[in-house]
Amino acid sequence: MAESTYLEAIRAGMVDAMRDDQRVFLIGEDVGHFGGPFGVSKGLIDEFGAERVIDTPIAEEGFIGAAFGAAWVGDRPIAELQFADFISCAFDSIVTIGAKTHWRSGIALPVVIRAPYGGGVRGGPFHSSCPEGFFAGTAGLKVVCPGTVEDAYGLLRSAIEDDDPVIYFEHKGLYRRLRGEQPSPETRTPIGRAHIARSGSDVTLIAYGAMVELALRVADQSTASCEVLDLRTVWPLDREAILSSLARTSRVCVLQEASESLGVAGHVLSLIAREGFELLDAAPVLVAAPDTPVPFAPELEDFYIPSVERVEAEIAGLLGY
Amino acid sequence: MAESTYLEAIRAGMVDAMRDDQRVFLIGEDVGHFGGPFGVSKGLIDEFGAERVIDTPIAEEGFIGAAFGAAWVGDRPIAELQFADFISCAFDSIVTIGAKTHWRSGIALPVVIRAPYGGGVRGGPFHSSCPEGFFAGTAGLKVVCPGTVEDAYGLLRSAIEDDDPVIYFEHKGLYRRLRGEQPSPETRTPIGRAHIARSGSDVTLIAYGAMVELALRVADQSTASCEVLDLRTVWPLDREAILSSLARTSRVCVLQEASESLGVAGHVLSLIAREGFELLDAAPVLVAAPDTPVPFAPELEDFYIPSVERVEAEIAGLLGY
Amino acid sequence: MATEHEAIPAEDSALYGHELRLELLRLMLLHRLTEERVMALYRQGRISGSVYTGRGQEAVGAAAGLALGPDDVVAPLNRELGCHYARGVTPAQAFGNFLAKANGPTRGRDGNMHFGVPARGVFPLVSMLGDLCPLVVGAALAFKRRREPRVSMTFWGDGAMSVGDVHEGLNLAAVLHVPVVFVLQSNGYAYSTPTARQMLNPSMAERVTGGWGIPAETIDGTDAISSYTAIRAAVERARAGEGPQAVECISMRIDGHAAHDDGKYMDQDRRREYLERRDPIERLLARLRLDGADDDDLAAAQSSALAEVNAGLAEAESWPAPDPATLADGVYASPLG
Amino acid sequence: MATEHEAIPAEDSALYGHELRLELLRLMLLHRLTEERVMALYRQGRISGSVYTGRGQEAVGAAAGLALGPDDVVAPLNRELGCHYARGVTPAQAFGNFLAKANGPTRGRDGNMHFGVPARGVFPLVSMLGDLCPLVVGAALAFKRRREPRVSMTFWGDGAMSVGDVHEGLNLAAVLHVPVVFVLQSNGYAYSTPTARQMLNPSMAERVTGGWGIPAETIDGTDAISSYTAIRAAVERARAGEGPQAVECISMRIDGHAAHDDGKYMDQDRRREYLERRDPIERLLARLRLDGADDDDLAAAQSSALAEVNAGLAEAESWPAPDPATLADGVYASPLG
Ligand SMILES: Cc1ncc(C[n+]2csc(CCOP(=O)(O)OP(=O)(O)O)c2C)c(N)n1
Ligand SMILES: Cc1ncc(C[n+]2csc(CCOP(=O)(O)OP(=O)(O)O)c2C)c(N)n1
Ligand SMILES: [Mg+2]
Ligand SMILES: [Mg+2]
Repeated sequence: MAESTYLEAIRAGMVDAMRDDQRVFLIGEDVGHFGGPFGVSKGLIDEFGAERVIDTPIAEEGFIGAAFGAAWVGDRPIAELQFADFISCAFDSIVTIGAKTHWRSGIALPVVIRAPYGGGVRGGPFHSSCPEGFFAGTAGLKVVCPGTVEDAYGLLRSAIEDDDPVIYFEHKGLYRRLRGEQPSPETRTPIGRAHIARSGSDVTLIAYGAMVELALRVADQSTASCEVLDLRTVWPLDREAILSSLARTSRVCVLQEASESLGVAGHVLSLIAREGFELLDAAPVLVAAPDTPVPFAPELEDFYIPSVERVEAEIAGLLGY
Repeated sequence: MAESTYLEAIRAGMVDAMRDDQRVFLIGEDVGHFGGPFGVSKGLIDEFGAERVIDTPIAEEGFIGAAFGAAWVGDRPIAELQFADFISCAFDSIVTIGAKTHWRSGIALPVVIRAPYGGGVRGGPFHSSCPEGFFAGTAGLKVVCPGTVEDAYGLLRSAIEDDDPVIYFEHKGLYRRLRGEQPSPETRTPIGRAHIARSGSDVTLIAYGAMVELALRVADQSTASCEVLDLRTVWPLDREAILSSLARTSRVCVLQEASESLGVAGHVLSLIAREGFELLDAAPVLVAAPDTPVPFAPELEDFYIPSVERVEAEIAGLLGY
Repeated sequence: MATEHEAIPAEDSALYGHELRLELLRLMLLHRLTEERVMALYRQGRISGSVYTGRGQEAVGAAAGLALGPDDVVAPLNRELGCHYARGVTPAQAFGNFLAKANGPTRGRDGNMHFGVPARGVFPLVSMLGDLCPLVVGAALAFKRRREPRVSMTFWGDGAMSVGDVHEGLNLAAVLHVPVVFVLQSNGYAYSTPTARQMLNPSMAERVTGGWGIPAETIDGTDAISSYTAIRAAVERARAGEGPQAVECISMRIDGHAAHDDGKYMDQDRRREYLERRDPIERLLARLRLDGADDDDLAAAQSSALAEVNAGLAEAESWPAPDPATLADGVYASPLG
Repeated sequence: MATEHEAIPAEDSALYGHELRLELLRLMLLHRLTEERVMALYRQGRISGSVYTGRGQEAVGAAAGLALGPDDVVAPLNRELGCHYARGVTPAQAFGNFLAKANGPTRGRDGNMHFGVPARGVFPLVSMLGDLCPLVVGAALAFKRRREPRVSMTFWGDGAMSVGDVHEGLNLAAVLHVPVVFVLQSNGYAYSTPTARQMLNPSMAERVTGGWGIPAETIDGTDAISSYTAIRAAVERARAGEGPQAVECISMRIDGHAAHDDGKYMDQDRRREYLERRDPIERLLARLRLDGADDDDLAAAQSSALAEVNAGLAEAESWPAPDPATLADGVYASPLG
């Protein structure tokens, strides 16, 4: 069976969706012949032409607003940001029009916003951040963070078929590092459902995005039996999956690449505090980046991003309980 | 001793700061002769002139970016939004320039962003929201939500004297409803410090903004001994104050006007889960608005905003534990 | 008093048959009479929040709405109730929104002019000024790439012109060459700020052409017929593939910014001039009279508009208030399992 | 080869003494030589992230930096290293940022051209294009209201011109009439997007004047001397109270967008023309030679620039890497409790 990188799975997801549905098109900066800063859309313009692979001027609020407008009249656009960091420039359109329109008036706005995010690429404060936390918590939006090749494809296909605005955070560090079996065109990852990537009985590691890889590495090495819960959709959260894993393990460590007070760990821990309290034998712990912007220097960034060692130390603490 | 409304205290805070410090000026839309949509800056232009009470075109990202620029060269601007809801339009400048500049380069940006927020005024989805949660969690920013007349003055003076960007959320519903002793010009409310508005031993009610009033009303009526902790600064959180109150009561109810998954309750509950777990005899509870935009219809909004009854029911649950 | 109003120029009027002129009159009357009712209800405390009127600007919304074809789409702002009516939105729907009724277009979730009627191709206003500009550009982009002969339209004022989204939308429209029409409402004020304090060159038409390369015409926004002529022509140029078009309509906001604002900061001479000599409804009536329209017909037009408004209000008042139990319905179009 | 380059016109050059011309040369050489070093280090894997060069545009940053007075402030972008140098930023500081050293201007927290030196009135670039426009307008507003004879400046390209913040900043500057100078770098491309796909009318000067009413001149951005003349005049007009000014500098981005981009999508004929006949350094050298400059002097200028760059690199290399223990220092200027 053929192999695929995470990046190739995203491209295949776009290509297959565009073949299956004329309403799907890609819009963004340099997405055409250049194929985007990471080459994710390379070749699409040759197959689909400039009317379905649309280069725009530099205007994130503008082209994302335009994507909502196209969705209003029946299209299903994919809007690509060059870096997720620039989603701050389109924040208003996303939370104002994207999040509230269906609730106010019943107009569905099926737009997928693809946002290349995450650190470890020496991008510094403006090309490495994890902005998912700015949107997790906003009613009307859906936020997904694939952590596997299969979900890179499956969540993208599901997001494109979903009738709500979905922010799809694709991790730059996984683009070429992550390889797996090439997903079949039928592959869909249900939105709103977490996945047990590894089952275990001693402790639950809750992770998403690039932290899934880290959690699995920890699980492999650990003497403890670690259950790895891959959130996949970080907003809205899969309440049942989180609580039932806690019921099994009664110990939990939440992993997050984003800095401690951003990301979605706060939502997960808030849920656990309110609804998982009696399930726990120990206080839940969090492994996340510190509350600073993402630093550029390798010495700083390597310290900044959660490591296997830090997770192992927290697990030891949890079990020594 | 003279009386003052919450609104008058905010105006007095601006006037006194502008008298004390030539570097302080006000910038925003219709803040001059019109005095802003709520009349908060009424009369300021007569005393300070058009060079210190500056009307701008409609450009939130623009005039807040300009406020950062003036701060860069030594001024201490106050930027007024007409409604906090429109802070979404200035999101990029706040999180990109406001939050990261001092950490990156040592340039301090002492800007106060005044944001009239909150519901109960029949403003509907775009004139009632509580956007503090979009900024709570972002390193480099400070977020305050005065819930009393004294803090309306004291937090504003402290925010203006602070060297960091401070987002000052003033509650529209409290403007004229809340009355108290006129704060003296020396009044300062320390940023980053919560305040025990009422001490008690059975349960801690953690609140901020308009929910402080609600919490105190509940405390008055309740048969239980309620401690009311007014966060005042919602980011960064006053960890010690929260945990030491929990140590006293071992039961906690977090109140928030914002919808359940926005606001700062997630941060508070995440902290409690990780560091207050052993202090608690019962799972912490949350009283907040549901996860929808703020509805316009009185029948819907009255249901939407947390009520005394809902808090009392949660307290009963906590104590029946 | 009515006679003092400057009649619309004869030659413009002569371009059209009686029906069109009566339809413009009907839409303007519906707009004016609805808002008069709404203001009365507001003063009685029966409408919450705030109320924004289009008094003095009724010609623009009516003309723009009529200039659109049945399959076109539009995102009106809050001075353009006549545009909603031209699209087939009913007075009951408008009152239903102001009164926050369960059967209203937003089911009581939003208020005043913040509503749209999807079936009529009308997008609901969002308060954040500027947001609707890129939105309609995107709708036009969809029409163009699907080769559908459809046009999208939105409006903004001299104040919203300053918002960054307007720049991004205008530039996208120009570069992507899409069939969109921008109707610019130059009504003298943005809240309390006069146009001259909002922009250096108060001609939005010159700015749109000079800054973004989009053809723009300036017309008298109190003249329903020349407004219709210009906007209709812009719509057809856009439909014919000539790219984005703009029409700047000069008028004056007669009322304050909203019900709470007496507008005492306004230029009262100019305000009186528009109130007493340039009322768009009176100007059209004056023209119709000069063209020999029968006074009874005109009276009939007014009384039937009034009857339609009253019937709409009565219907909306009969609707129930929204049920809090339904508050969370529709947060998502595809609910999660 | 050098001789093929079109010399800068004699009359422009004649306006200034030898010192100014040599200073422009020195700044451009420092810019060029620093970036050549940086590219080499990047290829050796000793610089992380990415590298953006100003090759072919060195004249603009140097001229703009020299046109400012000692108390003026500036927010350069990433094609204007010469502007930093004109302000007194040192090669060691530049290398210190590229190499992410603890003693560098951002202490290793940010990289490449993302740095500023507060003591030199230089604000650190933020990536979000457009953000710096309102920022410098605010600095100019402060200068105006404090009646200080100071000017602020920033730069942006043909791509950033499309960002909403630029519109808001330009309009604020025009309406508030503040002493700010906008230097517009029209270098043919925004990443892979040619200027013609970024805006309908590729003349940013015409757009800025027509859209916002701000006076704007277009000049040859490969001519250091006419760039200096125009930008200096704009700075002095702004300082004299004539309000915001813009200067559009036409040049070409010779390299790809960044180190990873070979720019094969570019117009190679035009690229060759600029590379072989319009190199700003060669054009100034050609003029100096025609004006009778001594070859030894020119050679000396080049070797001393090279020596300065090498010394800066050596110093920066001697600096330590940042200590992770200090990562959270300075998140707040007023730390809590
Ligand atoms: C982004 C944003 N900022 C501020 C406001 C508050 N506001 C509502 S209407 C208005 C004035 C608009 O003026 P203009 O565009 O001329 O429209 P007009 O009211 O004259 O019809 C303002 C400032 C808003 N709705 N959105
Ligand atoms: C808001 C925003 N969107 C996208 C980018 C990614 N980006 C960085 S530079 C660039 C091209 C800029 O072109 P131009 O303004 O002409 O400057 P030049 O690179 O030609 O100097 C883009 C798209 C960004 N930095 N900021
Ligand atoms: Mg107006
Ligand atoms: Mg360029």
